[in-house]
Amino acid sequence: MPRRIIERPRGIEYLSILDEKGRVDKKLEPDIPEETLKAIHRLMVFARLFDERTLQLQRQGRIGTFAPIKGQEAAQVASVLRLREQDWFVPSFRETAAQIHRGLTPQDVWLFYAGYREGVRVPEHDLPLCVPVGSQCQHAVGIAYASKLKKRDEVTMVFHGDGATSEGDFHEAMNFAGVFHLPVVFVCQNNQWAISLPRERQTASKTIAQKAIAYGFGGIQVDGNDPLAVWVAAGEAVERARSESEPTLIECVTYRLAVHTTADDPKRYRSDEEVKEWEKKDPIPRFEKYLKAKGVMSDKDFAAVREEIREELKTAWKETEQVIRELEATRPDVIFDAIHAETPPELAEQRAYFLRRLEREGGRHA
Amino acid sequence: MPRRIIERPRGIEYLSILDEKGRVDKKLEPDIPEETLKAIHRLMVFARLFDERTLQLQRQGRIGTFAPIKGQEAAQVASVLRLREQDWFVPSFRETAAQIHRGLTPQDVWLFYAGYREGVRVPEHDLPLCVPVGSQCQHAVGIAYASKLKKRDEVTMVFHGDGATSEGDFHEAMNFAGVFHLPVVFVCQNNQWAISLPRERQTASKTIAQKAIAYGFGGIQVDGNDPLAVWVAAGEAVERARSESEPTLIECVTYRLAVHTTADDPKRYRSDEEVKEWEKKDPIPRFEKYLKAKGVMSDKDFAAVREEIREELKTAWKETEQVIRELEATRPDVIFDAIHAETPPELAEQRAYFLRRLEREGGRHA
Amino acid sequence: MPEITLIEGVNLALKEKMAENENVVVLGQDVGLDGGIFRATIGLIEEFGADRVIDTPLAEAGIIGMAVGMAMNGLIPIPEMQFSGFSYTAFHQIENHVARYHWRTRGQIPMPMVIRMPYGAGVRAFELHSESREAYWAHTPGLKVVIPSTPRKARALLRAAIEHPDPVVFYEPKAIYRAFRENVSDEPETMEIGKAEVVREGRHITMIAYGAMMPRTLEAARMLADEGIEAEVIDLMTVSPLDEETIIESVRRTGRALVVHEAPRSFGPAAEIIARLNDKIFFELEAPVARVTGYDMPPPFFAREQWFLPSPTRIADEARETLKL
Amino acid sequence: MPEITLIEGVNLALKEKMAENENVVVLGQDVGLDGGIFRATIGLIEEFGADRVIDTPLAEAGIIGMAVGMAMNGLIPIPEMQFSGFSYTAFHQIENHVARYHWRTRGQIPMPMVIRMPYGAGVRAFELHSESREAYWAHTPGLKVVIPSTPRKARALLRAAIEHPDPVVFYEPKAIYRAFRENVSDEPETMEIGKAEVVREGRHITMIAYGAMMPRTLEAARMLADEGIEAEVIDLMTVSPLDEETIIESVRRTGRALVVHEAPRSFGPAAEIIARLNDKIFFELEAPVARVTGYDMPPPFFAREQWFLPSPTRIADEARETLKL
Ligand SMILES: Cc1ncc(C[n+]2csc(CCOP(=O)(O)OP(=O)(O)O)c2C)c(N)n1
Ligand SMILES: Cc1ncc(C[n+]2csc(CCOP(=O)(O)OP(=O)(O)O)c2C)c(N)n1
Ligand SMILES: [Mg+2]
Ligand SMILES: [Mg+2]
Repeated sequence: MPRRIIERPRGIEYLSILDEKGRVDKKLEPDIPEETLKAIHRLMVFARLFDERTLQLQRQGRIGTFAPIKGQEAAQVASVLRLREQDWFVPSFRETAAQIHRGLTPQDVWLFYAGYREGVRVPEHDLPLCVPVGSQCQHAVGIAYASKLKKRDEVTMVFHGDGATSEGDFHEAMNFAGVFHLPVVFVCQNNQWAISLPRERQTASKTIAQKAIAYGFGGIQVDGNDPLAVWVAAGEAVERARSESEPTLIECVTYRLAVHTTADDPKRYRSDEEVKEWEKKDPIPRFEKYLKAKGVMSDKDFAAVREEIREELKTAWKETEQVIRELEATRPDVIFDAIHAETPPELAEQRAYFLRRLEREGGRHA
Repeated sequence: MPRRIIERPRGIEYLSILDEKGRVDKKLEPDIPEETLKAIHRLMVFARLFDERTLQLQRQGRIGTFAPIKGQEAAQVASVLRLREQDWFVPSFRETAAQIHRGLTPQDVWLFYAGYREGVRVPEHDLPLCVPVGSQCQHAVGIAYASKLKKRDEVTMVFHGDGATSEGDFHEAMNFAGVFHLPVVFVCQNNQWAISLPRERQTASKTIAQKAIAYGFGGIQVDGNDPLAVWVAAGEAVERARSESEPTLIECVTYRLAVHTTADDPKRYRSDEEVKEWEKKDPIPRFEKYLKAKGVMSDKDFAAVREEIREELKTAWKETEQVIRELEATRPDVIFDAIHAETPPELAEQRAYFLRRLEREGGRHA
Repeated sequence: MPEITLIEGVNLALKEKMAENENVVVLGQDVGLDGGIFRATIGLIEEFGADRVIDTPLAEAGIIGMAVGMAMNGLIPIPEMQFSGFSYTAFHQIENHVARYHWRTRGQIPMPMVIRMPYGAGVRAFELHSESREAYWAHTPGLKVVIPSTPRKARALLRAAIEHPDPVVFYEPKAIYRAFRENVSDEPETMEIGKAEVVREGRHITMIAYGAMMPRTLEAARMLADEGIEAEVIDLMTVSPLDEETIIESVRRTGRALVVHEAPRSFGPAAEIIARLNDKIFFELEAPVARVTGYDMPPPFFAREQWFLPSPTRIADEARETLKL
Repeated sequence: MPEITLIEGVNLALKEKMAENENVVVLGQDVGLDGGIFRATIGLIEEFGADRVIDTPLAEAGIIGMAVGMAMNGLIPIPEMQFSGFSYTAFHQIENHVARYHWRTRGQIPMPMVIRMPYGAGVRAFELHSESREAYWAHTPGLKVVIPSTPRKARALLRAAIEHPDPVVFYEPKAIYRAFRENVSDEPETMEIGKAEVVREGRHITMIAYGAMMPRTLEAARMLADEGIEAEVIDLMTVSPLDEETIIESVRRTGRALVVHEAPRSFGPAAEIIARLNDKIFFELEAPVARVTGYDMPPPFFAREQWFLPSPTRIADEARETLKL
């Protein structure tokens, strides 16, 4: 009857396999096929170069506000690669690398950031990026519910930031996932910052992973800059979702090395030293050390990959410029397209009005 | 570097002192002054009789839909009694007993349930009951923030149900309380049901108390039908808030013995056996056994208390009927009163229109 | 088919569509075993199982957000908000996602969904159980707003809403859930979304209403008829998009109009109807369009709620005033 | 005082009021060290400390709910919603509590609070960063809605809003945050909530606008002036409650009116202004009131957002059309 412990939550595990210096814990090292190792590497490097190129384009005024992912490549690449095609991918707004893996092209992304709705192309079983922080988590839950109801072998992986965990939406989604035993994996990109708010002031819990305890399922914290640890944790979670229909929360401890978006000035709220410290933990050099040590790739290979990606991006931008010219030449009443499946009469009327004005103004105004 | 436990959340404690049979754990028994024991008893009995009387009134059509508290007396009485006058009390909608302790009269409550805004009387440092489930939790956080900012010695105690823990509002409030280290006590009245949804399907976590782990502060589960356990846990939590400005979540395990509201038919979703099982755990007979064994009160005293309360309620209803007659005689444009502090001109115009019509219709319509 | 109540019309449509299409699912608080607190979903869980008639935890945004994901993955979800006054907790999911997914993805991800919620005053309920804020949804691009006023229409419009490719907010007039019965056809009946109906013909004034205000407006029309005033009465049925054609055709004939709703007056639905008449047939109006609405306040606590709701007398009086001009 | 921008006007009012009244606190995402993502709160944390300039976790309902509690316990909170498009997450706290506490408690618990949020399109931002849904708040009884259009007004109206005893939604036109500068007085200036201003006199038509649409409307007036059309221009400043007096006085003189807003057209603010004119001076109107508004869609992705926003040319054209009738 008296004072006693009735529930001992499992301890929160931390997983790290490949450390900052490129040293690997042999006991934990996963057996990843060479081709996959190369795929992880290429996607991470692609993301980094794409980020750089996109920042340039933004600075040149070719595209609008952009959210770089620099530093978070491992956390999103090694996790999303664990999905099969039929699985569902639900991004937040900072998973460009994962989106590209799932089928977006640089052109799609650039068109989006250049302010065209045409940039929202949706590969099957993917969602487009989600602007309202955290609100995508519930969509993942609904998707997973439908998969389970229809007895389809589909896992849903949803990404969100550390900041997102403060939103009610995150909580409600986690709770639903637990209650309905859904095959969903929550991947938290804990990049230490939500714009100017540091992780410690986002929540008083020591880890984000332990939040899973509130919902009756498992959570794990991993070194998010270690592709091997992310790979292992995501693999386990996807497998648990697939075979036991149980959710998992994975906290990837990583860092946003760049600005929040190009509209942000991080100097206002964080120190250069902190950034420098985290640059040492950059996932790409670390992984390249590993690949070299393992004899999977050489410096020459790395250079070749970079060269190839640069070329690809060059061509892609040229093509994108062409598409943008075409879009700019499109009659602007496309803004009226596809708002509904069945267009309400007043909207049809508004479009007709728009077109009348457009004609009268010789296409310059409406 | 490898797989290791980085965080071992404290185990979730369960506290029970006075069991169903009225046996007390002497090691844990708190030293409560006799007067306070009597006060706890009187308030619990008052609540029970008030509940019964109010149900009658509802059945007779004198008042509208009403939410009884039967079975939950200990959980709210022994907790709210831990507050001092300057502390803040934030109820959900099923804390009539606590509200009465804080200064509401039966008349206030009846007027409220009879559909009069005049029934919302607000004792200082109290909030009125809150209809949208869970949304009051954030108000408690804001109140506590102000207390702390102004360095006032005030603790805020907020009540909510098991169902409320699923709302985003609960989560955001808990998180803010943790981040800002606020002197607030969350008292969950886990009465096993949220209308027709049982506790196990509200959330997959084994306890509600463990949800506190997600926010970096302490949670405890108590036998909510044991006034001694509630008293002790609430006392510790209030003290922690007061002296360390740290929040606590207390889960009171109790049971809603009656209907959700008078509009509800629990036969649709729960068994009579379950209710019978819980009737055995009724806090009032249990506490009376304790008081008798302790020599604090006798059967005669119990009967006298009941008689006194019945008289009080009889008088109170007579007075309330009189007030209702007066309210019914009030000019009905009182509905326009106090919507804003500064009445917008259109509303003043609407009131004038209303009065014109009222006059024309001889007060029968508007 | 026996005569049924409005709430039974809702229940019937749900049963029919769930039987017809296995992708239709119902979700919300207490919609399963309890059959919904108004019994709108009664009998569904027995017939279609707990996997398709889903009792959810207490979280409106969770319910709507989950429905969004379901719609993305092939289902046609029918989430219930227990009272319209509690739907605001899910406002962001509705505005940011339900209303926008078709638009955002240029139709790649459609959002078929019917969000059901009881609305309106007159049932002697607590605070926040009596709201009428259809204007919020009507002002939100991407949504359609449907409000039935009779048992037959409830059944036929809900069927149509479930078949409709766009998200529909289905606002149910709880004050008349059980107010009267109506015969419905044995065959499934569907009514077109976006169409209003002239439910009573007249030539002196057009009275426009919907939902729980319909019986009151019809009563006013009868009162006026006794005096020889022939009021035409339109039941909007769909509040957004408005059926301008039907409204304009009628007001063109009568030259006068009056709009009734229980929603607060300012920035309410009547304003839009007045604006449309102003846009389209200003010069054909013989008098200002009258509005008979709720006042600019939350519905009063229930002892006085009837003072707030437009009464037949008030509606008739305003019609008379308009006719004097 | 040097010439300042609109956002500096906001900042100035916050600084002044925080200095004048130690109960005023500012809270929201990034309002502290970062100074707000638009720099509206820059310098505040240095001057008033992190306890009164509060960086909160990322949770809009949490921010507004906390502000409700603060207001109950003697503070005057000024919560910021980072963009109006994200305020819906807090909709229930605003509708259910901020707007209703005074009413619910018959004034026993007043709710002094200013909810600041940038609104509107034209800054080449992502989706959901360009919304204009003042009608939601204007239709919500219990709230006041204030929208400044110049630096001086931003400062004077925000001061007034903070001093106002009722909750105010302070909608900031981010498209003109830095569009131009204006001289403001050294002395604290306050403008009355609920008052509109005739900012340009004219006798042919009354053009009514507010916020970011003011410069465009004034530009249209100048275009019309070149043709000899004298447009009177009213800056609403307060959208709810409407200053009927000023509007009606003007339209009575001109006989014609036009309303401009970027919010979606249907069920939007212009409809209410038309309804008021219909209610009050129908027989004095010489032509239907024109509305020049955003279309019934979310603001388009930014490459095409200018096609959505009412342009000076379009405003002027609609004025000309109205004058032809
Ligand atoms: C509901 C909502 N509130 C505010 C914003 C503005 N905003 C965009 S990103 C961001 C911070 C997100 O932090 P986090 O979740 O940690 O993701 P990160 O940016 O670090 O990837 C904020 C506040 C938003 N997009 N949605
Ligand atoms: C936001 C909101 N959603 C729905 C409701 C309707 N409702 C009233 S009480 C209740 C159940 C509450 O359950 P719980 O929190 O466990 O409290 P209890 O009724 O058991 O005291 C529901 C769904 C409401 N009042 N507010
Ligand atoms: Mg982050
Ligand atoms: Mg409960």
